[in-house]
Amino acid sequence: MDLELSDDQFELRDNIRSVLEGACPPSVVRAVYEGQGTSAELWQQMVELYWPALGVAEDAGGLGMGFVEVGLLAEELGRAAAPGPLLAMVTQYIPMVEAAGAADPLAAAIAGETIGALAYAENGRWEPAAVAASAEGSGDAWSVTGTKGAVLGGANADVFAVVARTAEGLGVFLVERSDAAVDVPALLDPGLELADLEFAAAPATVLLAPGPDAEAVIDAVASQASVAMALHVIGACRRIFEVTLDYAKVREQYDRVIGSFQALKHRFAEMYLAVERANAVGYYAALAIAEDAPDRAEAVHVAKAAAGDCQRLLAQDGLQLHGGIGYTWENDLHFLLKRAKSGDVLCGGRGFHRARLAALLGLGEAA
Amino acid sequence: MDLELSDDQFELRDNIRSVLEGACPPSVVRAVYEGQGTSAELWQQMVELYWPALGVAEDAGGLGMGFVEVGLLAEELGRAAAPGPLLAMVTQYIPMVEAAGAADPLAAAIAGETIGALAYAENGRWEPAAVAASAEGSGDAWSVTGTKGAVLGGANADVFAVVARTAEGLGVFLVERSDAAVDVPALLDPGLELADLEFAAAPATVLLAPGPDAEAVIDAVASQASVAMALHVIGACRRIFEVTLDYAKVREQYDRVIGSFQALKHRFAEMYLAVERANAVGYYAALAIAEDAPDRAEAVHVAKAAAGDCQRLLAQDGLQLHGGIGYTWENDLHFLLKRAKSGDVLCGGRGFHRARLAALLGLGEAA
Amino acid sequence: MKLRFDDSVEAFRAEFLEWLAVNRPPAEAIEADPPRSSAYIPEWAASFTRRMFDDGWLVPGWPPERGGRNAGPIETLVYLEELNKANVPRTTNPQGLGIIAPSLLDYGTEEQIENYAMPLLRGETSACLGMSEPDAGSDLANLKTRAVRDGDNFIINGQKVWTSGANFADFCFLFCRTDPDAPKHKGISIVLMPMDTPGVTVRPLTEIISPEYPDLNEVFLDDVVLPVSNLVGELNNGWAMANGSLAHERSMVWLMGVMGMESSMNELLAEAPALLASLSAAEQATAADDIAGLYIDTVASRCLGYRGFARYVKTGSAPEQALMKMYSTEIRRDLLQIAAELRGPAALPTGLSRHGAVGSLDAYFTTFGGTISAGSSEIQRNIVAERVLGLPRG
Amino acid sequence: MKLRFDDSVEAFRAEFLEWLAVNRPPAEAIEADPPRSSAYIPEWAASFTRRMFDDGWLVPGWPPERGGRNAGPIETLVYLEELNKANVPRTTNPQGLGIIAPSLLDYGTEEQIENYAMPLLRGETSACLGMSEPDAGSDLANLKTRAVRDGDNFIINGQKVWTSGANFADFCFLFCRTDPDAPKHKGISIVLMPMDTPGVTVRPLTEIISPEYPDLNEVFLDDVVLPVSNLVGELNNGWAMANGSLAHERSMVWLMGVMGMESSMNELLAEAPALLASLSAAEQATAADDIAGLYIDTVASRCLGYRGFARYVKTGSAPEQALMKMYSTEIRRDLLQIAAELRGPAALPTGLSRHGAVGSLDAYFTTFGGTISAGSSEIQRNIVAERVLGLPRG
Repeated sequence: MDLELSDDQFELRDNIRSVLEGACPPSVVRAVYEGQGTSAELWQQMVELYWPALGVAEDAGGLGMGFVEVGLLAEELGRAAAPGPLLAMVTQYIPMVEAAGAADPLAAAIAGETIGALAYAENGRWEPAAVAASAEGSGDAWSVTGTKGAVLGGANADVFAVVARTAEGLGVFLVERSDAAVDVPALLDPGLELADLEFAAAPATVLLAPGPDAEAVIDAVASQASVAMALHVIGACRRIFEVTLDYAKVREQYDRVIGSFQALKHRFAEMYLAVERANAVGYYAALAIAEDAPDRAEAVHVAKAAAGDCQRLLAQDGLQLHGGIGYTWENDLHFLLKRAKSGDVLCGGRGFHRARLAALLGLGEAA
Repeated sequence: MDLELSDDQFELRDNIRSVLEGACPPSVVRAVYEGQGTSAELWQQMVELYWPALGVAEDAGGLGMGFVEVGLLAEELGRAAAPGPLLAMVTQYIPMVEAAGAADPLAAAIAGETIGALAYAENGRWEPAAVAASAEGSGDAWSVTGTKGAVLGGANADVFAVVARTAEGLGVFLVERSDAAVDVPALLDPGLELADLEFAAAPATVLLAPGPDAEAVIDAVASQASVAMALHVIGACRRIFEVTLDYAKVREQYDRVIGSFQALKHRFAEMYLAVERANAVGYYAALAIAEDAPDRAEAVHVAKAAAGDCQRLLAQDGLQLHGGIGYTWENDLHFLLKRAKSGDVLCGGRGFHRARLAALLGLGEAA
Repeated sequence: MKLRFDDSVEAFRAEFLEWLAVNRPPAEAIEADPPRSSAYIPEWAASFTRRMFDDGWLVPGWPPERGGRNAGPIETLVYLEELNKANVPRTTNPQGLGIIAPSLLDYGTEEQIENYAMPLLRGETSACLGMSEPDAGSDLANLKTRAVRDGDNFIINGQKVWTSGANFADFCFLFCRTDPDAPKHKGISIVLMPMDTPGVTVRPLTEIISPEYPDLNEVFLDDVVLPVSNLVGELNNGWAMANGSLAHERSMVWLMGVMGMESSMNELLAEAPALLASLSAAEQATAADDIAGLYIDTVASRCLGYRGFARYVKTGSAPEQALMKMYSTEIRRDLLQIAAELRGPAALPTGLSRHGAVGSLDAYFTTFGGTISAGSSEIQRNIVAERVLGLPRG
Repeated sequence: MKLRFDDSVEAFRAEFLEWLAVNRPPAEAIEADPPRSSAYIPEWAASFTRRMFDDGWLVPGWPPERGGRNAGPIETLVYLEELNKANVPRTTNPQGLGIIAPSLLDYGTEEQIENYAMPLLRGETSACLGMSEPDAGSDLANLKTRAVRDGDNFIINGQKVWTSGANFADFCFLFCRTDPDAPKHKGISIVLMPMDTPGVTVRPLTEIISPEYPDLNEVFLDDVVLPVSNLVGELNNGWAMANGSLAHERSMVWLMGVMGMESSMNELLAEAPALLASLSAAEQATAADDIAGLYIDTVASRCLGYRGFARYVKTGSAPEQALMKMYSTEIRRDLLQIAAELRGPAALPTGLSRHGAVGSLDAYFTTFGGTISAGSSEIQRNIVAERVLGLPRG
């Protein structure tokens, strides 16, 4: 068992990081926050780098990397607090389309011709039981009715992969944006491009035919998305940690750098632990998915719950130890704070995943 | 609203403390721990001071003090980690006997002629629903069957006031020690004198006739006992705080007193807060009982739960900051640590009272 | 210990409630133009302040000749409680009413009182407090803004930061160094500075939430000329006055923290059933447990505050301000963290209001104003450890 | 990253398991005379140590001429894992096997190896480590025990404390000051001291739990005479050797913490259904949530450990020992706190066994041996902050 990244994986990570440092510095994030720019150019650059296809099988036109590598991309996007659809595409929509074996939508997504979003959660719940949206029809003629909330990347999506209930069980249906009512609220972190959707007998095509097989795929994709979101949150948290540590090494109070105060040192040790802890279980979950380990289900919940612990501490102490300067709009810290806290409530929050974990451990209600 | 002790109350507290410093120094506690002595002499001294009668109405032969004053006694007994039956008598058995209006048992208890203990909890649960022990009979001829666990003061009790179930509801019955099977396990804190009891159709007399009125009395006495136990725990915790603070002011490491290290200073601030927090809500609950405030039920659970938080932190950091010396048998610290942690699991633990509080706040299952 | 107040206190409460019922600003007026900056005076606030002052209710603890009614501390507590319960802000310029006006009455000249303090008390003007500086942070002794005597004037140069309300205030209660050679604590003076004085530049620092409503500011002072008659109290006595100024109403500061927590808790309890409804049974139970924990903190902060207040009434000293500051701001932060997690993705929209509903992440972030400003939690812990517990410095 | 070990590692595992199945001490023998002091050697342990050594399984990572089989770090990891899974203690004298014997092989004379190290490796003797002193605590530089040269002897005076196993050990690996004038870190030497040397007095320090099984001791040294030939390595080179000694097997220390936590977690999970059964539904859910949190920590400590170990294998340095020490000991303490609360009054009886069942308060208290000794959690946090994160001292 080797839980350290391989040399290739380190190289990939460094490569992604260096691209994002160039293409997505805080000024790009700020432009999106202040309505002075969009994520479109960044998205175009990523498409050119084939990042949407990172985890797609080679014979389907992708780069054929494993889920650990997808996790690295998700983490680095969090580190940059990157705006735009890539996170949603690479960790939610594309895996669903690929799992469905839908060659044309997959090719269009990889090529950046179509931006898609996975519409799963309702009422804030990232679970099959919460799906009340329904689909009716047969063959190529379906219609979807219902609502979906906080759809990642939904604001700029052209098409939605909608998880909906039928008499045969859950299935996934493609609905064009023009057939949905799309509400884009003003967001704490506009870069996430969340949307609330309403479908009133919206025309739809089948992506994943309803039934037990579809439910297994939905579960697998949702699990991957949860782990990717965990790593995304952790990426933001690690960057919070780094900038706060750097700040503590130069900011003086009472004629000393504040990082020399022992009480703060011990808090940095705690923050470091929280980041390393979440990181270690986050990549363990990614590996467990990649290698289909027997404790894969537990590992998914452990990862997202630990990311929740991590963002609690890092958002809190990162902001607190910056003092007033971290509280200002003009400092870049808040992009990371908001990304970390927003990511926690997406794909099921800390409490949701802990409860699921407890159930898997035989300690309570069935999942 | 005045949440500070009155001058009379401060005087009473100082008086109790000074008596206990003389009559119950750590050497007396140690003798009980090491089997070199008993609590009998201390108990006798307390009887002579009329402490068992502190909270009993004057016309029933008591000192007629209020429940806040009973709380002060409970706290000081915790501070001294005092061994013996007084805590059980003054906060459990005597209030039950007095509430029942049983003049003779009350007089015998006050006079120290009879040591009694309240046998309520079963299976670790301090609640009516857990009472499976049953009573059968009528008039003066009853018999009790069942088991009671961790009965405070039960080890040296002459008589047990047993809460038992009848067809009419719960009632309280007196059973002589000789009619019960009394098991006294080796205890972490032998001074608590806990016993496990078994009754096999044990002859009994009625103390509180079964029915709704009895259940209200049982609830009221159990609430008082919980608050008294909270204050008892807090007393032990405050003493842990004081001796740890004193130690930090003299113990040197790396050529500095350890109390000058900022990380420890901040932890002392946390410990201080935990003690003051628990103390403030503990006495608020005592006052709410004494004056029958509308939020009395919530206040009881708040108090015991906050005492639980307090002992968690104080036992942990009190021991940790003492380092190795606190880990030795010959240091007196462990009497306090063990009293604080033992008291938490008696009269309902931290989790029990938080769940009850949540229910009272309308957040879950009915209590 | 007792739960109830004396009859005389209850009579005072009744009198105030009667007055308040007649004179309170309409809730719709408050909602239409809510308090935002620390020195912005909406119309309803100006007229309410004036009515309060005229009827002796703005500063009830002061003597009648200063506009009060000699209310004791317990009466003042009851007065503040009732304003909070009624959801009526006592002032929209807390520094002006709470610190600057009383300091001027204590240390100012008759003319300063007439021209600066009285307009504040009549709701006609607002003021800001010029203390923090970029390199001094929480450390007033490191103050660098210089005031140099030049004939009958001071020439002032320097920079202030985190100045609440400077973007709306009419004048600033400005701390500056008047003797650079004196030891750090000495040589600081206070000068009254109209904000429209040439050389004063205010740059709002937008906050991480609601950038459209800035309250904190940088204030740049570039050869600002002020007459020596604007000096408050004695030259080089600013440190002592600062402690005096900050001590004004210090015995009641805890109440703001306690009331803020209680409001948030009540809001959370009111919303909890709806929020819990979408959760699984197990999640409901753990959320209920979290809320119960916060309820304990709410009760505890209230009890600690009232107990400390009783000590203050009895002995004149309330040593627990540092503990209360740190505790009440941190539990409010914790409450809003848990509430936001409970709300899930619905916590993510922004801009609903300046502080957001309980459970929005907006509201969570604004709580750091409490834990960072006015002496961060870290500084409060130092104070508790050193001044209350007697642990050695260093 | 990969989940599975190479085939060669699995072959090594299989070979060891086969050997272990034949040679393991009977569980009944262990139960009848369990490991208690750090230097008490029950009969089953002596013979098992001897069999392990003779067959090359006691120190598999050492070269064959020293009794090993040149196992690599990954193989050694697997070996330790399997011993733990089989519930077989590798040694009942961990300081002797883990620190003292390898130090002697590194620094000792042939005679010292023959007379001191080899008997340890054959399970014939046990040894203790004489480092801590009353005023030095965790601070070896403050060591005060003096060894004065007198002809061919050292005359030693001083006091040691927290000496694990001194009450059963045959000899002590004694740190003493041989040059009082040198800077604090210099002038320290190591001497081999048979515990029956005249002038050595051992006073067991009973612990707060199970006073009948003391492990920690005070060791008083009163004009103890030892031949100069008992000096280990060079004179005044003790500090460097200490770092060498303590570094032995440092790359595997984390595994003990992780395995301890996993054992406790498994025990708790096995008992949880019964413990939860008596609780209300809401209490069950919050207890389950607590346990889930501890499970996360269990997994995390394992992942962190294995990740750090992979780094060590790759780069030879494992910087996260301080983090792992602090983390694994504290989560184990937290687990036993929560387990005890879950058990309720049933946590109160004492003396069931040396460490008690998971959920006894006995077991909770013994966890502080982990958070206090071998560098307290506070010291580990300093190390993480300064050495790993590069924050300045002071």
